Amino acid sequence: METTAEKKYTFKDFTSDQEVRWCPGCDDYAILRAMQKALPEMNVKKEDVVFISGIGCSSRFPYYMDTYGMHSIHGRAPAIATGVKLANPDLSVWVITGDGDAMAIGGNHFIHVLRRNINLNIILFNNEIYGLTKGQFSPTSLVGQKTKSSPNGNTQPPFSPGELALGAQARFFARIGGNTPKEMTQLFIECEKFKGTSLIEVLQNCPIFNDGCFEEFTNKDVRTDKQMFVEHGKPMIFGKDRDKGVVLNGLKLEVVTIGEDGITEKDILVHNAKEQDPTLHQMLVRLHYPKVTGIIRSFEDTTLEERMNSLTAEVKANSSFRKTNDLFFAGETYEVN
Amino acid sequence: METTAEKKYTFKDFTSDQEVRWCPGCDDYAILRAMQKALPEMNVKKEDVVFISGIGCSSRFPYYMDTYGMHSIHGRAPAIATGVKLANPDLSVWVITGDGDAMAIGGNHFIHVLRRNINLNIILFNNEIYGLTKGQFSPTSLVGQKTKSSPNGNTQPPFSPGELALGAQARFFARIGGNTPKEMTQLFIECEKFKGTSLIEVLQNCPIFNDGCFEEFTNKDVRTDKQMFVEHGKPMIFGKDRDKGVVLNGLKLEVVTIGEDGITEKDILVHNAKEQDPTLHQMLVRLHYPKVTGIIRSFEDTTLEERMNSLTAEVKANSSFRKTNDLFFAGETYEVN
Amino acid sequence: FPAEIRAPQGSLYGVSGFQVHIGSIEISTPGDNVDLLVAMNPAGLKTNLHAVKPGHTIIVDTDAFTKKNIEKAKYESNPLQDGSLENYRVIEVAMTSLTKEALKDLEGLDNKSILRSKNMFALGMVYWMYDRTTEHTIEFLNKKFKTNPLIIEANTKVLNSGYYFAETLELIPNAYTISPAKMAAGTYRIIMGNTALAWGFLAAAEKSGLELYLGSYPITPASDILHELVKHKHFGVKALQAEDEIAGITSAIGASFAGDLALTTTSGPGLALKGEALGLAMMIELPLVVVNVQRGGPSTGLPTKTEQSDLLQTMYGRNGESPVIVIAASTPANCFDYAYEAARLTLEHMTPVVLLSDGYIANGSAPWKIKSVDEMPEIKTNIMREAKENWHPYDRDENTLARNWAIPGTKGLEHRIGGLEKERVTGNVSYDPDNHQLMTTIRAEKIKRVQNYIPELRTEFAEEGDLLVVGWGGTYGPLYSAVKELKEAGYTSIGYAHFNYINPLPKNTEAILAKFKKIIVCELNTGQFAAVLRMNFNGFNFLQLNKIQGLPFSNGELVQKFKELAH
Amino acid sequence: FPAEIRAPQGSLYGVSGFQVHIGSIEISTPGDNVDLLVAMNPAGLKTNLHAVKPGHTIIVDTDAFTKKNIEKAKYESNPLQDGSLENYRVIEVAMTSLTKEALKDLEGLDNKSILRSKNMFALGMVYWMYDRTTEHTIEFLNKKFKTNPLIIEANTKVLNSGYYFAETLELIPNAYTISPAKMAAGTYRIIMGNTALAWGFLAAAEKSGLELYLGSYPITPASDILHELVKHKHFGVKALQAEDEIAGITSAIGASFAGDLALTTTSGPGLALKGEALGLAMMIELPLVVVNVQRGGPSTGLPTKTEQSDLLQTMYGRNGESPVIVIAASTPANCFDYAYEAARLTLEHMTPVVLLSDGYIANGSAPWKIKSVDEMPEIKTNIMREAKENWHPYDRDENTLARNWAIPGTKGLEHRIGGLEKERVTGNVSYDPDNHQLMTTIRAEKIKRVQNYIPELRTEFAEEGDLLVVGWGGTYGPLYSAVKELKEAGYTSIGYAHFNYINPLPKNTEAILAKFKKIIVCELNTGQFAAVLRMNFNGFNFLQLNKIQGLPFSNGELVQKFKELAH
Ligand SMILES: Cc1ncc(C[n+]2csc(CCOP(=O)(O)OP(=O)(O)O)c2C)c(N)n1
Ligand SMILES: Cc1ncc(C[n+]2csc(CCOP(=O)(O)OP(=O)(O)O)c2C)c(N)n1
Ligand code: SF4
Ligand code: SF4
Ligand SMILES: [Mg+2]
Ligand SMILES: [Mg+2]
Repeated sequence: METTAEKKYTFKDFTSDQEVRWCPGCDDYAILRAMQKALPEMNVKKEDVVFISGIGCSSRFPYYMDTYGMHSIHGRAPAIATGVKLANPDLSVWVITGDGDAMAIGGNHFIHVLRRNINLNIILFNNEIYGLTKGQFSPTSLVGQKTKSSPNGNTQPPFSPGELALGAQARFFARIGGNTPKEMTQLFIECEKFKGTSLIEVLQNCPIFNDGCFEEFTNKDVRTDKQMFVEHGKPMIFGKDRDKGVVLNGLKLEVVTIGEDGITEKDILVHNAKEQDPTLHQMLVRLHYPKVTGIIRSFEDTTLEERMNSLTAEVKANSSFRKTNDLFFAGETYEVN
Repeated sequence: METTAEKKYTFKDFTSDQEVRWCPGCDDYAILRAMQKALPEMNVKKEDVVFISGIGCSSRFPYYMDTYGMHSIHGRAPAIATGVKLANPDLSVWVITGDGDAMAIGGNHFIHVLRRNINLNIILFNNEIYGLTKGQFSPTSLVGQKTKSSPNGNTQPPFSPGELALGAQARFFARIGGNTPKEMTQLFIECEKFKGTSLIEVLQNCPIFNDGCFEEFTNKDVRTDKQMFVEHGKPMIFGKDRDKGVVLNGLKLEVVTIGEDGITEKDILVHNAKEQDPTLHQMLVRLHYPKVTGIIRSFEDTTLEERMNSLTAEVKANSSFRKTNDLFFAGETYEVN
Repeated sequence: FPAEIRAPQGSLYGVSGFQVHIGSIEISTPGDNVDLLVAMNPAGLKTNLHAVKPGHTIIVDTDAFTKKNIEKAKYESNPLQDGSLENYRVIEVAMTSLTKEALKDLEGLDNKSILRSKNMFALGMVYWMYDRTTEHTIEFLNKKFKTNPLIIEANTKVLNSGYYFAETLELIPNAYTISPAKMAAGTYRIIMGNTALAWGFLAAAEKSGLELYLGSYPITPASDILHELVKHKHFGVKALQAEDEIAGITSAIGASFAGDLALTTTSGPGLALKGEALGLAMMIELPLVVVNVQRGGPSTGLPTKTEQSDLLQTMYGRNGESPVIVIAASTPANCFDYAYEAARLTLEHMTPVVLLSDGYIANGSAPWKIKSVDEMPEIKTNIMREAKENWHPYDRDENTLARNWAIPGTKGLEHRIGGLEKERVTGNVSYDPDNHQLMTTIRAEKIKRVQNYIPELRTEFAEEGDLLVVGWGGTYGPLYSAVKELKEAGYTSIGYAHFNYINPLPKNTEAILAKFKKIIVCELNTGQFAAVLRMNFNGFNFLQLNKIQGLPFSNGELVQKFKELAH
Repeated sequence: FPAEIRAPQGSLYGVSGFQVHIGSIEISTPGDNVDLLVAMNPAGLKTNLHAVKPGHTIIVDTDAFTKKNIEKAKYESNPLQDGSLENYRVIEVAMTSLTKEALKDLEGLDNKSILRSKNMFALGMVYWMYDRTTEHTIEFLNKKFKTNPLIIEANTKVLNSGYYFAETLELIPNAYTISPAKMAAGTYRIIMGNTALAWGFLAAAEKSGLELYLGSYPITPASDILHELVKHKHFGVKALQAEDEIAGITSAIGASFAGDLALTTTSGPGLALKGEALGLAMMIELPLVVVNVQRGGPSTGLPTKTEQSDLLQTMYGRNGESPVIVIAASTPANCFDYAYEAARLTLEHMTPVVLLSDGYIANGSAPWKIKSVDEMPEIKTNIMREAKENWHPYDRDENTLARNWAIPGTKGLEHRIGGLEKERVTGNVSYDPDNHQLMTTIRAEKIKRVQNYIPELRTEFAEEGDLLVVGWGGTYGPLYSAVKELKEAGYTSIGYAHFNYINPLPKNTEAILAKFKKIIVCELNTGQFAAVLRMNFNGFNFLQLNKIQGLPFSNGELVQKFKELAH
């Protein structure tokens, strides 16, 4: 199956006949549309695209995509997607998951798919809440957050999806705000291009149960000042006037102002997303100001299916077994008459 | 229940009547003995000590300790231990687990117990193999490793227990060789002292299915040259002649020789295990030469039970409900006669 | 559909703003008390509240509850916050903003029509909750506004938004049921099944002098039990929202080992995940209550609908021979009693108990004759307070066969337990064949002996006769009413036996079955309890009435079926 | 104990170095062929191999297989590596070093006695594998060496080390069984149950033209299936050793969705964890085979022992109404046939199949009349190769009711499936009550119709008569022999019916049951299949013969019981 698309698609080709059922105002709409716009820009055939989701508001996503899809069970999408990809490596496989789906019940599959580095894409809808079940705290909810299941405030310190992912050997990690669809579309295209498991954390607002949780740095008015969109090989500069930058001081990242006390653009750290050592990537993931978006890590490595396929090829080459009969009748057999 | 021990114990007090059943030559014997020697040095009463294990060779550990213990089911020990500790925070709770038990089937509970930072201790017996089930590769086995389930070599890149743990927000991580019982005993004592979830990775040799997997740096002859035992506040010096040291170069750790090209002890990095920022700790975990042992990270933070208990106290103080009747008859009730 | 929806004709009675005649549903009980009120503003709430019985649902547009409006309606304080609605099920929705949001891409709509269309949002929600499609209304809109396509589009869009909103949030209609039997004198309050269930455990903890531990992972329709228990830290309740169902139950097992009254709550798919751990609890013979609020299955199934299809999973969803005690609540109010009973049985018999509820009674509300803990039966735990001469962890009570409960922190009782087969008495690991046979027998016998500590089965309406109606769990209300109605209509030889105890079955079960010519087993599945009866009792012909539509039995279908069989 | 252990008296026949008379066990079949050989060195292997039948176990001390020794024994090449032992089950143990290690803390022992005591290590292993305690031997040692306490301590220590070593590694004895019926002419090989099972799937994949996918997590006694399949990459087998049982089955579901013949293998506790996912596979109606090699339960139970106690878990261990096809292999050799059959049924009927095996047949070996794939039945998949006019994902075959299988990569068949209830035909999410009822019925009917595609039940030894012996799964060998023995002894009215198809049961089951006065259901549990029969067939009195000791039936207990009942 060669993977060059025969014809160009438009987002309509990826829009299913099902009416979208999220709450009015939910960021999920923007993510859906970004995906429908990104797919035509990728070098994939519609029939080769598969969306696998778990359970949650976010996980209803596949119903709205006119591709192959499975709305599976809670937390298991990464494992199911692994089977899909191993069965047919030519497919473009996407995992759609939420903060609870991926990091609560699905935590084990989440870390293992990243470890194995199979070539598929994971979109993590992080709204720091369980939406579908009407608003309990999730593994990314903040300490003190008041929810249905924490009326006096949450007592469980959160995961940082990026830190957990890198700790699990993730080769590709990107982060994006749910209200910046253009950048999101671009990132979706990038993560399809990346060979290996790519994870995108979308900071998704849930207006019903956790409204404004990312406001502080996603709000239109402050966004450019509070977010830094990093790109490989580019200096880490941000701010409305592009005059803020990040420099390294010992083992800490510091924000400086270009032009002030002798700082010039040359002093600013240049992003290297592609190096194997994740030290810088982990520091960027942890940074609070500015909040780092864009592709933080993208280290190309051998994929699981490549390793498996080359072993299989090697074994086939060295084995005389072609049909099962070759095996069944080989070695010690005897006759009864 | 005050926790000062009434009398001093000897290791015999912690030795059960069950005969130890591991294979002759297994490192597990040394770990068991180290624990039996460490407990008398801790400020705990025997009846307050609880060992919870999953399933695996290592998980038979509790049978040999004359304390309270549960040999539970595969992978669930961290969750069970969480319940034990929340039910009675005065207990000294220990999780005994293997690389498969903790990071394969138990991966989700493993990362969540670390995230929550409940005050218990986890001893991870890492032999990079499934011992009990007769030698399949585990999530810490190396790529290419030939095992019962990977006759042509393992294709799944491994986790690094330390990296995974720190990615999951671990506050305490230590590493030790299975053949250095004295240091191990000391670490066990330290991790009981630490308030929060403490994780010790023991590099445990399995002579039957993965003999010599850590030889390269645990072998008696090379140990001092290949391992660096770090201590908080002390310079990172190692080597038979204590003349090797680690310095920081940009975002990389480098090994230097004290006395050569002008390097003096003052140039050597001083270990800070207690800082919140894990950047240095992650670098140390990743270092191959020297292999870092000792307490790599030990950042004191509020524990889950502290957060829960203070909330409970606060609620109790502000509530008029003492008995359930106060609740049942409160608010809108009416009479039927 | 739900019992409380009647008469396909009529108007959406008493719901403010719905004077549009849509000839669809009337949400009311006979006597025209409103079962569901949509309050678009404080005034609407004030004028219509009188018509709504406590225990019923009120949907409010929170956007409209501004200080100004509240004062205009002459409320002293905000009724949404001052607790004056605590006896109703209040669903707060920012309807105005949601409606605006839904219409934001529609050009040329004036604000007035936008606001007017918000009624459609409410209507959409109501339709989803009561299993009605939006079709007819859309047709109706097309007719009514045919001259104004924009309005049609707007209203349709908003109607669907409301419908989908309710679906996405898995909103569940709540059934208000008054037990058809006459009520004993006493102090009552309106209570929802899940709340009553949570309170039953609070009472059991207080009575047994233990602390209550809950390990749970949210899942519809069981989550409200978690939501309720986290509110009661003042009683020392420890609740851990766990990372998954397995951690929910295993952390509860740990808490039980350490001496708490341990509980885990879930629904069908969650119970499937707890099977292995439940087997461990059964093997190590520790007290543990597992609550399964059943929903429509299989797989994710119909999360918001009711069903009784987890019975056999509850009985057998574990590896090996691993019997546990199984009981089922049958009304919103007695969820309290059976929660308490589950705690009593697990503590006294030292083996796990699974308590079955279902979406219908869990979300239903009813009057509850308040029980003080003093009136509740004693709970005798098997705790070993101190060491004694040659004590063993698997020493048993000779009557119940319950093993003793030695709790960490108790000096001299240090011991190890685990999931491998254990040697009788000592509890050490044992591979001995005869010991395995013996232990298997003991674990089964332990459950059987529970028969001596539970009430016998009762029949209502007739002691013997032509037809025995058999039910279990949450179908009590409809079944009782149907048989009662028939008795009053002169069908005097129809008896009714309802099972709350499933494993073990009451001692006198076979005797009662034998008193009737025909037996019909009614359940919301394809015949699981009938199967259990067939396994246990030979030579009976168990007829079945099964329904698997995510809905409770309707009076009509029951009465008709029973009539047929009664001759 | 295992059938192949006889005569409590005697010496450890043929096992090199065991001339010490320990009056304990003789591991041999009648005719004095050795069932287990311990070869302490190449010479010992050479001289004793003749006495060991293929398929039996050989324990070798790998330390003694040095180049020198191998030459001394006049072997051309190392018999452990040149494949000449491939028809035996070889357990390689570095016995010399383990013995030394075990004695390293014992002072004053000369090397000679250390080496001599290594026999005790082997003996300890053998004892554990055959359920014998070490007591008698220790007594014996105490007597024999009473003058030499050091030797006593050394030997005891080593004996126990060997015993514990076998326990820690969960070593499993292997039973060699020749089917008591006379063998048809043809080409045979000795095969172990788990290997035969793995090969059955290889054959099914080749026949159906699909690639074989295995998602599995190791667990005793199922791991060997994984170990076997990873060896066959030359057939394109894809095996993922998953992070846990849930990932094992869910990755298989993904592979099935993408068009592979998907398989997951486990044992009891693992099956408990797969329940929720199995429900999903059943709901989305994809082909999937789940293999459960049963072991002693409950919980961790007796991992190395055999049992049949997962039957009801297999039938009901999922939420909601979720029937699946259940079949069971009955001999090491026919593990091949039922693996193939499981694949055929799941592919042709588009619903999951659970194949039951057990520790006894899985680790047992027997002669297998080699089957070429050409002789195996056709497998017709339901794959949609290309798009067609108004196609729907839930269009069904009118005979089997199997839905069609549209595979990602096929143009024009893009569709979504999931765990929520789905609308008939379209497969869209549906909350419609009647649709739920209908889909529940269809899913059940689909299973029922499998009856039309499986063989009828056969009775052996008698078509009708006084007593019908009923068995299922792995108990075939002992049951067959017992009834055969009785027939030859003149008990001509005892029939034998063995079930390999459990759900659905063969069409003619009731007819056959009706032909006998008494029916006795024999199983290694407390009566689970008897319960299934009671659920299905009214008015029969099913007697039970149950054993739950982790061991197969012994001929003696069966013959005696059947005799009693035959009059
Ligand atoms: C086995 C199982 N357990 C629990 C649930 C209930 N449940 C469904 S979605 C969900 C969490 C959803 O949160 P998240 O993954 O963050 O998705 P969101 O709704 O926020 O997009 C839960 C607890 C379930 N459906 N299945
Ligand atoms: C639910 C379940 N799945 C699988 C198993 C089989 N099993 C027991 S221990 C084990 C892995 C042991 O490896 P590890 O945790 O590294 O411990 P080790 O034996 O190496 O000390 C496995 C797969 C089991 N007992 N239970
Ligand atoms: S609940 Fe929140 S996340 Fe779910 S659809 Fe509504 S707004 Fe979106
Ligand atoms: S198998 Fe390995 S880990 Fe297990 S007891 Fe033996 S040596 Fe130790
Ligand atoms: Mg979420
Ligand atoms: Mg291991």
